[in-house]
This record gives sequence, C-alpha cells and structure tokens, in this order.
Amino acid sequence: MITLSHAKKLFSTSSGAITALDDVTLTVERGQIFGIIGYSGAGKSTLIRLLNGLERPDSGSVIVGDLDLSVASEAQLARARPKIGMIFQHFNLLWSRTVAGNIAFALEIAGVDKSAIPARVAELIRLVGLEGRGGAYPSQLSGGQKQRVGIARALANRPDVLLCDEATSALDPETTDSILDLLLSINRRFNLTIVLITHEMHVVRRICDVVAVMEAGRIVEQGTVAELQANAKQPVTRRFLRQLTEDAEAQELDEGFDPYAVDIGSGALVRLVASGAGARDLVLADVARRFNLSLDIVHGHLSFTREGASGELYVEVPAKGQELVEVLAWLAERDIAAEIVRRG
Amino acid sequence: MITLSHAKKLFSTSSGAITALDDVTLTVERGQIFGIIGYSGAGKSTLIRLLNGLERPDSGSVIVGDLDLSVASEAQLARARPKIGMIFQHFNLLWSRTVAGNIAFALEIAGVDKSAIPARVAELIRLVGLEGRGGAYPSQLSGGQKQRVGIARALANRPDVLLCDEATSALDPETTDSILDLLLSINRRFNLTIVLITHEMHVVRRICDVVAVMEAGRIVEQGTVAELQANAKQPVTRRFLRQLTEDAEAQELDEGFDPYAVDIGSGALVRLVASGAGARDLVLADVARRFNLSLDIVHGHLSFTREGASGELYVEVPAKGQELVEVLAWLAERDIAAEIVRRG
Amino acid sequence: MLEALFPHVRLDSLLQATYDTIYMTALAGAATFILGLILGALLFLTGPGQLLANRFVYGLLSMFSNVFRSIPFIILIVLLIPFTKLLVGRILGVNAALPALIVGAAPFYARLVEIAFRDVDRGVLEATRAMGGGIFTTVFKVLIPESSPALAAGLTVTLISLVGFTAMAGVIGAGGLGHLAYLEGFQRNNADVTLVATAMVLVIVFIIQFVGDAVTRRLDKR
Amino acid sequence: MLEALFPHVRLDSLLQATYDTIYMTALAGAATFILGLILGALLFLTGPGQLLANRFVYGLLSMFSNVFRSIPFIILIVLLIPFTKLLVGRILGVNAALPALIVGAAPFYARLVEIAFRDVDRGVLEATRAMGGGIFTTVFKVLIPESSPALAAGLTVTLISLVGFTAMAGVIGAGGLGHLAYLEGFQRNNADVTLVATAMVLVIVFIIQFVGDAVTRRLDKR
Amino acid sequence: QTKLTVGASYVPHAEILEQAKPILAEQGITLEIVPFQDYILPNTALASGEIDANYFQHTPYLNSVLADHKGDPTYDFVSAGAIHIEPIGIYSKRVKSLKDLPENGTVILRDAVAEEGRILSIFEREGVIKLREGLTPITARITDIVENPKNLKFQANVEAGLLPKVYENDEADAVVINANYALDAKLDPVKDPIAVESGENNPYANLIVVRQANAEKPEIKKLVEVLQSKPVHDFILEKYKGAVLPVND
Ligand SMILES: Nc1ncnc2c1ncn2[C@@H]1O[C@H](COP(=O)(O)OP(=O)(O)OP(=O)(O)O)[C@@H](O)[C@H]1O
Ligand SMILES: Nc1ncnc2c1ncn2[C@@H]1O[C@H](COP(=O)(O)OP(=O)(O)OP(=O)(O)O)[C@@H](O)[C@H]1O
Ligand SMILES: [Mg+2]
Ligand SMILES: [Mg+2]
Repeated sequence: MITLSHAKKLFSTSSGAITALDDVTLTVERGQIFGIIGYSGAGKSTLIRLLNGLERPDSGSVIVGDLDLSVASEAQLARARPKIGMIFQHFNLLWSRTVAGNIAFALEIAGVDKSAIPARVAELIRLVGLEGRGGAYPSQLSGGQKQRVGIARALANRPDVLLCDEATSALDPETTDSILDLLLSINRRFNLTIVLITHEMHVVRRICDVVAVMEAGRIVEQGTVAELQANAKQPVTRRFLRQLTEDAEAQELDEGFDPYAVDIGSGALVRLVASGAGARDLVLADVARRFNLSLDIVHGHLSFTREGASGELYVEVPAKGQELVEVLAWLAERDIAAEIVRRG
Repeated sequence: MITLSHAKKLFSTSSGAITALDDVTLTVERGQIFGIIGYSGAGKSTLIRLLNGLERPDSGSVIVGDLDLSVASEAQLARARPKIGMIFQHFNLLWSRTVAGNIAFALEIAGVDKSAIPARVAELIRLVGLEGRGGAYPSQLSGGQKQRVGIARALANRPDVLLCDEATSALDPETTDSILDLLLSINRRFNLTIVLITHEMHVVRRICDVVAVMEAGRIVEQGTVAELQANAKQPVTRRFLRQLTEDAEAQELDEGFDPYAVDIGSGALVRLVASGAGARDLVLADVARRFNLSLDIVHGHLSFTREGASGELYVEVPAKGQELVEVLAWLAERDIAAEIVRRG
Repeated sequence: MLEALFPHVRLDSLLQATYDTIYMTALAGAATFILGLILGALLFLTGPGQLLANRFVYGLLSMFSNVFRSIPFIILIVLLIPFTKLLVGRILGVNAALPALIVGAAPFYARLVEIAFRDVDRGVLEATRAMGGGIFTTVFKVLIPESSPALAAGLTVTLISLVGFTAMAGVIGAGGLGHLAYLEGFQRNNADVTLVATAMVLVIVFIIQFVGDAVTRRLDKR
Repeated sequence: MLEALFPHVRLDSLLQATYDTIYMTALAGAATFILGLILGALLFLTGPGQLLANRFVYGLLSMFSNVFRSIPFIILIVLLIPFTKLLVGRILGVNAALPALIVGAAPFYARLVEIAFRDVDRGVLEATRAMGGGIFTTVFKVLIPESSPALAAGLTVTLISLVGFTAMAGVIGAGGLGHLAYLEGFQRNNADVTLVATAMVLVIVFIIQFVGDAVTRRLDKR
Repeated sequence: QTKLTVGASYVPHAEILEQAKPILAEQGITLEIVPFQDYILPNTALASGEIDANYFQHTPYLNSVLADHKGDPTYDFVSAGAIHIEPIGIYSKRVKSLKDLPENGTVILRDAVAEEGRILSIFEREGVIKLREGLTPITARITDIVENPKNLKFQANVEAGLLPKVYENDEADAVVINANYALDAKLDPVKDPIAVESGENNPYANLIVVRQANAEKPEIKKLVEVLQSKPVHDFILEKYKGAVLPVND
C-alpha cells in the first residue's frame, strides 16, 4: 500500500540545514497498522507528512496506492487525498465552523451528496463521543474534544489510509481506548491501513502490527512489538519498551483488593516486599519445604530478572506464634521484608 | 499555598450553559506536586486556569499564596503571575520570536536584568535539551520541541507555583522522564509547588504526591497514588489506575533477557504461562515439594489476584528425561502451560 | 428654527445629496466587495509560496491593482470615459461615477483581502490540502470564512473611504454630500452647509462603522 | 529623442514634482505610521473584550478616526488651517500639506492596525497575561511583533494611498506628480505630461510595493 | 415641456442659472444645471451630447480648446451668447500697487489653465513684466515671461476657492482672486484689490457654448435671452456688487 524508498528531507534554517529524514525506506502493507515511535524531533511528523504529499522528499520516492506522491501533480494529489485521512498533531480545525461543520467539511471536499452529510456527521459525532456538542465552536471545546473532532474529520470519508500524528496524545486513557477500539474495528472491517505516530507504547502494543523506531531522521529498527521486545538492539527502542515494564515493576496493588476480605483461617496475612539479589531464589518454595507449610499467595505481583525478584505479595501463612516469627525472620535474611497485615 | 473553595465556572453556549467546574474545593500545600486526572472535557484545564486568574470563578474563591485571585485586580494579578509559571496545552509560543526569544520573553516581563538574560536562557535551553536550536523559530520545530520551549519559558523565572496543562503529552518517554526528573529536582530543591494535569498515570505515579480525579466538573476522588490504588471507589479512578496494571498484565519479556545466555546446568529452561484459576496456588512450591526439586526462576513476571495467577516465567528445572515430562504434565493439570525452551 | 440656524441649507438638496452618497457608496461598495475579493484572492494565491504561486502574474496583478489607486481621481475618470460610456451609457451623474469609484476602491480592498488571507492559520490551509481541497474549496470554504472578521472590518474601512471618494465624484456632477459641502458650503462660503453636510456624512459613516463592528464581532468565533 | 516623444514634459518640473511627492509621502508616511500605531492600539485595547475595554472611549476614538477620513480633502485643509499655521507657519506648500495628509491617513492606518491586532492569536495573548505581561508588554512585545507582517502590508497600502492623496495636496500649491498630471497634463490636454507623471507615480508606487512585500515576507516567520 | 441641461462652473455661473430657472419654467423649459469643478469635463460632456450647453468658458479658452480638438467632429462648438465677465482682482496685504511689489516677491494665482495668460496680461499691462512677443494671452504661461525686473515669482498652483484664505493669511506679496470668491470671503472686489482687470473690451466674457447643430434651437435662444434679460442682470449686479459684470452680445 505504502512504499517509501530512500526518502530524504532537509530543512534549511539560518544555522544550517537540518536533516529531518535521512534515507528512509519502509513498506506498509494494505490493512496493516504501522506504528512509528521515536524521540521528539526524530522526524516522525515529517515522515508522515510525506505520505499525503504535504511535504515532498528532496530525493527518493513515496508511493501510496499506485501513485508516486513525490512526482504527482497537485491535481493528482487532490484526487487521492480524500481517501488518505490525516489526524494532525495540532488538530487544525476551522474556528469558523462548528464541530458538525468541521466534520462536514471533509465530506464536502470529497463531494459527498449534500443530503447525505448530516446523517454521516451525526454518526461520526457519536463515534467520537461528542453527542450534544455538534453546535459548539472549536474555541468552546477542551483539548481532547478538539482532538476528537480531528479524528472524526479524518475518518469521515472512510479513507483507505489513515495517518495519525499523535492522535490520542490529548486524550485520557478511557477515550484513548475507545478511539483505538474504533480504529481497530475499522481496520478489521474495511481493511484500513493505518500509520500512527505515538509516544505511548501501550498504544503501539494495543493496536500496531509493526512498529518502526526512528532516531535522527532514520528508521533504526523495525518489527512486530514482540520481535522488538525479544531482540531490541537500539537503546532508543529499549527505552521505549521500558515504558511498558516500568509500570509493571512499580505496580503495587490491583484495584479492588481488600486485605480485610480475605479468609485466612487461623493463620496470618503477611505482606512481603521483595527487592534485591537475596530474593532471587524461589524463597517461598523454600519456606514451604523448610517449615512444611503450604503458603497461599492471595494477591500481588512479582517481577524476576537476573538481578533478583522485586515486587509485593500478600501471602497467607498458616502459622502463628513462634512459628510465624521464625518464618518472618527466615524471610528477612533473604532480603524479603515481611509485615503482618492481619492475624486470623 | 493554593486553596480553592466552592469554585464554580459556567460557560454559556448557544445550546445552554456548560458547567465546567461545579463546586470544586481543594488545597495544595507548598512544595506539593498535585496531579489532576480525568476524562476529556472534565474541567481540568478550566480548573488550572483559575489558579493564575486567566479565568475567574463565577462563585467561590481561589487563593494562591495570600492573594484571592477571584477578586484581585488585573494589576495585582500581573504582579503575582511571574511567580506562577504555566505550561500550556497548546504551547502558545510567539511565532515572531526564536526559541531563545520566547524564553527570554518571560524574563523580560519579570523585569530581569537585561545582561542576565542570555545566560539564563542558555541554561534553560540546555535544561530542556534544545541545545543548538536556540535560533530556530517555532515554525521550524517539531511538536515536542515546541512543548519543551513552553516548559523552559514557564520555568524561566523560578516560579513558586508551576501549572502544567498536559506538559508532556507531546513528548516521548525519554524526554518525558527527563522533564519529570527536572520538575522533581526543582520541586525538591526550591520547594516548588506543582499542579499538573496529565492523562498518563505513570506521570502521576512518578512524581505526584497527591492526585485529584475530576469528572464532569467535580473532584470525585483525591488522595495519594497508593491510597487511590488501595481504595479507589469511583469507576473513573479505577479506569485510570487500570492503565498501570494493563501494561503489567500484558508484559511479556523484559528487555535484554536472552534465554540462550542462561546457564542451566544439566536441567532444562522451561517457559511457563499461567492463567486462570488453576494457577492460583503456589504451584511452584508444590512442584518443589512434590518432586523435591529446587526450581529457580530466571526471568519473568507474575500477577496474583483472587481469580488466580497470570503471567509468564522462565524457570530452570534441574531435571531431565521422564522426570521433566512428569513435572510438565503435573503443571499442565494446574492450568499452567509449560514449554521447554532449552535443554542443558 | 432649523432655517434660522442653517439659513443656506436646502432640505431637498441635502436629501438628494444624502441619497446620492448612499446610492454610490452602496453600489460601488457591493461591486468593490466582489471584485476586491476576487482580485485579493488572486493576489494571495499567486503570491510567493502559495497554491498558484507565479511571480509574473503576481507582479502584473499587483501592478494593476496599484495603478488605479495612485492616479488622481479626475484623471481616472477621464481615462475611464470610453469604458463608462460603454457600460453606463453616460459620462455624467451618479451612475457614471460608479466605474471610477469601483476601479479606485476595489484594488484597495483587494489588498486588505490579501492581508487578511495571509493571516489565516497555516495549519488549517494544510489540513484543507490534506483533505484534497482544491482552490475553490480553499478560497470559499477556508480563506473567506476563516478571515471573515478581517474581511468585514476591511470592508468597513473601505466603505468609509468610499464615502470620502464620492465627494470627488462631484466633478462629473454626481452630487453627494461631500460635493455639497464643497460646492455649496466651501465655495460659496456657507459654513452652515458645510457643517450640515459633513454632519450627515458622519452619520452615514457612523452607521457603517457601527454595523461593520457588529458584523465583525458576530463573525468572530475564535 | 525624449523631447520629441514628450514635447511638453519639462524635466525640472518633473523632478521637482517627483521630489515633492516623495517628500510628502515619506514624512506623512512616517507620522502616519507612528500615530496610526498609537491610535490603532488604543482602538484595539478599548474595543469590546480587550484589556482596556471601554465602550465610551472606543466610540469616541472610532468617531474621531472616522471624521477625518470622510471629510472632503479640501475642507479638511481649510479646517486645519489654524492648526497648520501654528505648526508649520504657512498654509501653502509641501510642509503645509503634511498635517492634512497625516490627519487623513493616520486614522486609516489605525483601522488597519486594529484589524491586524485582532488577528493575533488569542493563546499568545493569554500566555502573555499568564506571565504577568501588562499593556506595554502586550502592545510592544506581542501585538506589534506578532502582527508585523500585516502591519507592514497595511503600511504599504497606506503609503500607496498617500501617494494618491498627495495629488490632492496640489490645491495648496504643494505640487507633486498627481498635481502635475492634473495641471500640466489634464488641464492643458498634454497627454504626454499626464503619461510621464503617471508613469513616475507608478514607479514610486511600484518601489513602495516591492519594498513593502519584501519586508512583509521577511517579517513573517510563521 | 422641453428640457435643457446646462453644465456650468459653480460660482457664479450656476448661481446665475438658478435665477433663470423659474423664468424659463414659465416658458415651458425645464432647466437642469450640472455643476462642474474643472474646465475639461464640461466640454467633454458637451461633445458627447450629454449636456445641451455649457457655461463656464470665455472666447479665448474656447478657441484654444477648438484648436486642440481640430479634426474631432464632436467638437464643433459655437458660442450662443456672452453672459458675464468676472474681472480678476489682485490683492495684497503688503503693498498698495503692483509697482510696489518687492524684489523677489511672490504672486499666487489659481491653478486654472484658462486664467494663467489672462492674469499675466494684467501684470504686463501694468508694466511689471514682459511676455514673449506674438502670444495670444490665453496661451501665455509663466514660462513665457521674458522680462521680470523685480524677479517676481509666479505660482499658479492653488485652488481658486482657497485664494481668499491665502490672502487672509498673508502668504504672498500678491494674490490673484476671482471676484466672486473675493466676495464670498467678504472682500470688496471693487475697492480692496491693488489692481483690477478692466471690464471694458474684456475678451473674457463667459459664454453659453453649444454644439453647432443646436445653435439655432429655440430653447437655447430662450436661455440666452433670459440670461441677458434685466431681471438676471439686476441679480448679478446686486449679488456680486460689481465683481461680476453682465454683458450683452
Ligand atoms: N470557552 C468555552 N466556551 C464554552 N465551553 C467551554 C469553553 N471552554 C471550555 N468549555 C467546556 O467546558 C468543559 C471543560 O473544559 P476543559 O477545557 O476544562 O476540559 P479538560 O478537562 O481540560 O479536557 P481535555 O482533557 O480534553 O483538555 C468542556 O466540556 C468544554 O467543552
Ligand atoms: N519547517 C521546518 N524548518 C526547519 N526545521 C524543521 C521544520 N520542520 C521540522 N523541522 C525539524 O526537523 C526535525 C524533525 O521534525 P519532526 O516534526 O518530523 O519531528 P517529530 O519526530 O514529529 O517530533 P515530535 O515528536 O516532537 O513531534 C526537527 O528537528 C525539527 O526541528
Ligand atoms: Mg511531530
Ligand atoms: Mg484541557
């Protein structure tokens, strides 16, 4: 669907030229959701702007569908564009039109029958959760609401290709998820090809088939999320992936867990916080063997790496009195802080 | 430092009034980092705009320092504002000034000595990682670069209070982290009070002392991140917290782990994928007891809830042949999929 | 009472002059609006870096739009005589004044249109291109609506200038308040006529400004 | 050769007229720029919803700025005689024309300034307020720089109009190319003089437009 | 009811025509007056047939116009009759006669082609300057002055209506003002000037000018007749107090 080969783009500034894109080659298959990540200023927006001809490469070619955008005439581009939706980083709404008017605008350009517009607009407004605000002007909207108008506008003409430049960066997780679900379902149903710039790895993980990592105008790594997770070679990729793990490592308690609602019989509910090398071995198994107790993990979370385990667990220890004290002491020796939450 | 009581703000639109803030009461202590989360359109930006008098409440009071902004004169506000930095959701840079000029602008307004400006500007440019781009105009910057200029500008006068409206939404995780570190260190060193709107829970978790959750113009829940994690009552809060857990649950492999680099002696490296109720018990301990083997978790991740454990572990099993087969079969009975990755 | 205060003011000629001024301003204003928009859009579009960027055409249009603004009005009228005759059939009177008024004012409004268009947000123009919008869409659905407050304010300025111009149309017997003030007031040294006619001009100008301001404010949804 | 083509053109009077036109345009232009900026800023700031919003003052300024634009030029000159005399000492000649030219052009530029200021991004004005910027900062560091392309383009329009106005200053012996074209060309039916004088006007106008365009483009960093 | 459209300079021509209006109306002729500010367009309008007659020029100017448009069949103008003369007066706040004008003194005249030569002739007649030989007064220009012992500076570049103001403000050593403007400015055009053009044998009588074909039309004849009648003459004499003189020929 999309093929970039050896695309190069320079911007000349007073302090010399800036290489925004440096020999970028990539292919996006029809129906693929293609993610682009990279540091600020890496060239992501420039890259995506090549894909609808807003920017032309200084050299190299950009083929979308069967049109080479790098040499297409402005008229050819205009014909192709209604089928290439774009969500802008800065929304770019017309202040002079209402929410409904902004969405209708895309339909008008595409030459949609006038009588069909209102129904389609209403549908799109519902889709992005702006019911009741159709008559509001952009100046009366919050940041996220503006972004959703931009999304609705980009989807209005049921495009074949959708270009998203940080399309969900101004949205809360709930709205982000509903938009991503929407994109996924359109992708599945209509075989929509999506190219998506984002800074949020969970967006990538959630919907991208392939992700390209950009740095200083180049694509330095590319693959499925799983591939990258297994084999990331570039520090920049690892840095992005860490976004996923960090949250995990620091996670403490799941929502809705109430230590006072646990039935612990005559034993105790113990909170263990593990960190560091001592916790590396499977200490709980050792406790079980050594004290001949059947420990039961009620709730919690652990991560294991070669450096050791870290995390927090609520464990039901079927012991009391002196025995319980001994278990805790034994754990403490192994870098595990134990605290009795409740006794049975 | 900041006290809002019963603040209310309406916007009148053609289709009736919109209650952007509905009886909001909150207190931010000096030196606190106060997070605000909530769905798009919840009233977060409106709230933060009360805190420097860009918007006045229709009723209620807004006290920052010892000034009641709801009744202060424009001149009083102007005197107070250089010490209340603000990072805007839409950057709001002067296109007519370069990066350096935009940062200098804040200093000029605050009446900083002309000769001291260039050095301070250079320092701020370095702080936000825009070295070498000081002479660029906003139109020559990427989205994230613009946001960083906005951040530098807000910090220029070493404010007492910093208001951040999605200050990192256009930034990649690396830049976000460095900005957050910067904010944290200023907060610690100068006792800067920060009020921060964000959609990213890991931003909240990373730096916020207290977080308030907004919904439909009200603060529906408030507390430390840990408190909220333990006791979130509102669905909206849970939804935001889920952002943290989701990533964890789905996490597969840490970066840099190479199963082929593990020394497993004569045993086998087994990948266990646990899910569902059967995995609830501490099965590894049982394996250890039953087969009298000392299992060693090499790498992986587990979450425990009352419904069972889920996650993925690489475990070194010091067994081979028939014994290994039996262990795997025993695990399978307990809803744990086991797969031999390597044999010793 | 009025006669005592303004002994030389004749009500019928005052009313006629007021009517003539309004007539010329309204008609020339309408034509100026349309022609100015067209010429302004062409100036903008052929300007450097724009959709139809063309140095030569831009230079030509720019030259053309400046010629008429800088020629003395009476020479303009004489130059336009053949054209006026063709169009209006006469070379005297209010209708005959229209071509010269329009040709004087339209290029001027065109420049204001060009300036207003240049202030339209680049991002929005880019979004329009990205949606496949052509020149027609860009002009009629983006440039004009998005610059509408500036267009309305510019038209207000132009109309008020036109009211001033109509005084000059007096040279071909087009009457109007300015001419009345000049001929009956100034030339005959009747201060009262000058005063009343000028006051009348101000009333018209005030109304134009008031309506213009109101429209400008209504159009502005930013 | 030239004499054969343009038998009635006298070089010395042409040069003098050119000089006069440039002199009047330059001086009146400079004053118009400054006074127009001030008046325009006041109009903007006292307008509805702005920093110094004040219906009454705005109405007064608006009225004031319209009065002079809509009075016939010759009446304006007569009205200004006492003032001109006080300021310049004479009521004839290029210097005596300056007050009338300025009073005619400055309010006009003021309107263009007001329009340009209204197009400045609301967010930037808000950010300025949020940083504690007062009126001085807002006007000199934000409104003027952020609207500078429109201000430059507006000044270009105004200067070119001024070149046209100078023709009218001929009535008080201020000379200038427009008056030369009228007196020596038009009145005496010497088409060659009209042509040459008009061509000269166009050269001046062309230079103003060229420089104005270049400055406008340089200022625009969007 | 026949309609007659006459283009005229505003003062005093249009004012005089106003007087004829009711009289002509009684005779079944509706007179429409089209005021003009310049001296070109009234002839252009007459040539194009848009007005039936004009009333602003004197014979020398008419002749020069006809010469300029030789070969243009629409410029077949003839005079239907002379109506009045506006003797020009020279005013000064500084001197009492032309002879007293100082060395390098300035003289300001109106910016009208038709008057330049005529005014210079007054100065020549008074012996202040000498014009080049062989010129008709109408074509004489400032540049045609060959002898100017006082080195007077003539400036023909001020709007006629402003000249009284120029005089009042004492801007020049001498100001040449048409009588009617002097009158409006409360000057006495008979007593105040330091020199006056003589009314006798004055070729500068203002004419009713028409196209050849219309010269014999009864309504034109009637117009001239009325303008030359006693009531109108009385009006002129009374209104302009000698600053405008009625003529009959
Ligand atoms: N000027 C205005 N006129 C009318 N309604 C407004 C205006 N400004 C904001 N609103 C409305 O007030 C509500 C709160 O807006 P606000 O900008 O505070 O939301 P937010 O929480 O910042 O949302 P986001 O996360 O999308 O930026 C929204 O419904 C918005 O549409
Ligand atoms: N018009 C321009 N003139 C000069 N330099 C430019 C221009 N547009 C972009 N750049 C530069 O090109 C580089 C790439 O910009 P681009 O907008 O593609 O970055 P990005 O990856 O989208 O960053 P972000 O995540 O911050 O939006 C940046 O260094 C930017 O400053
Ligand atoms: Mg970008
Ligand atoms: Mg917001």
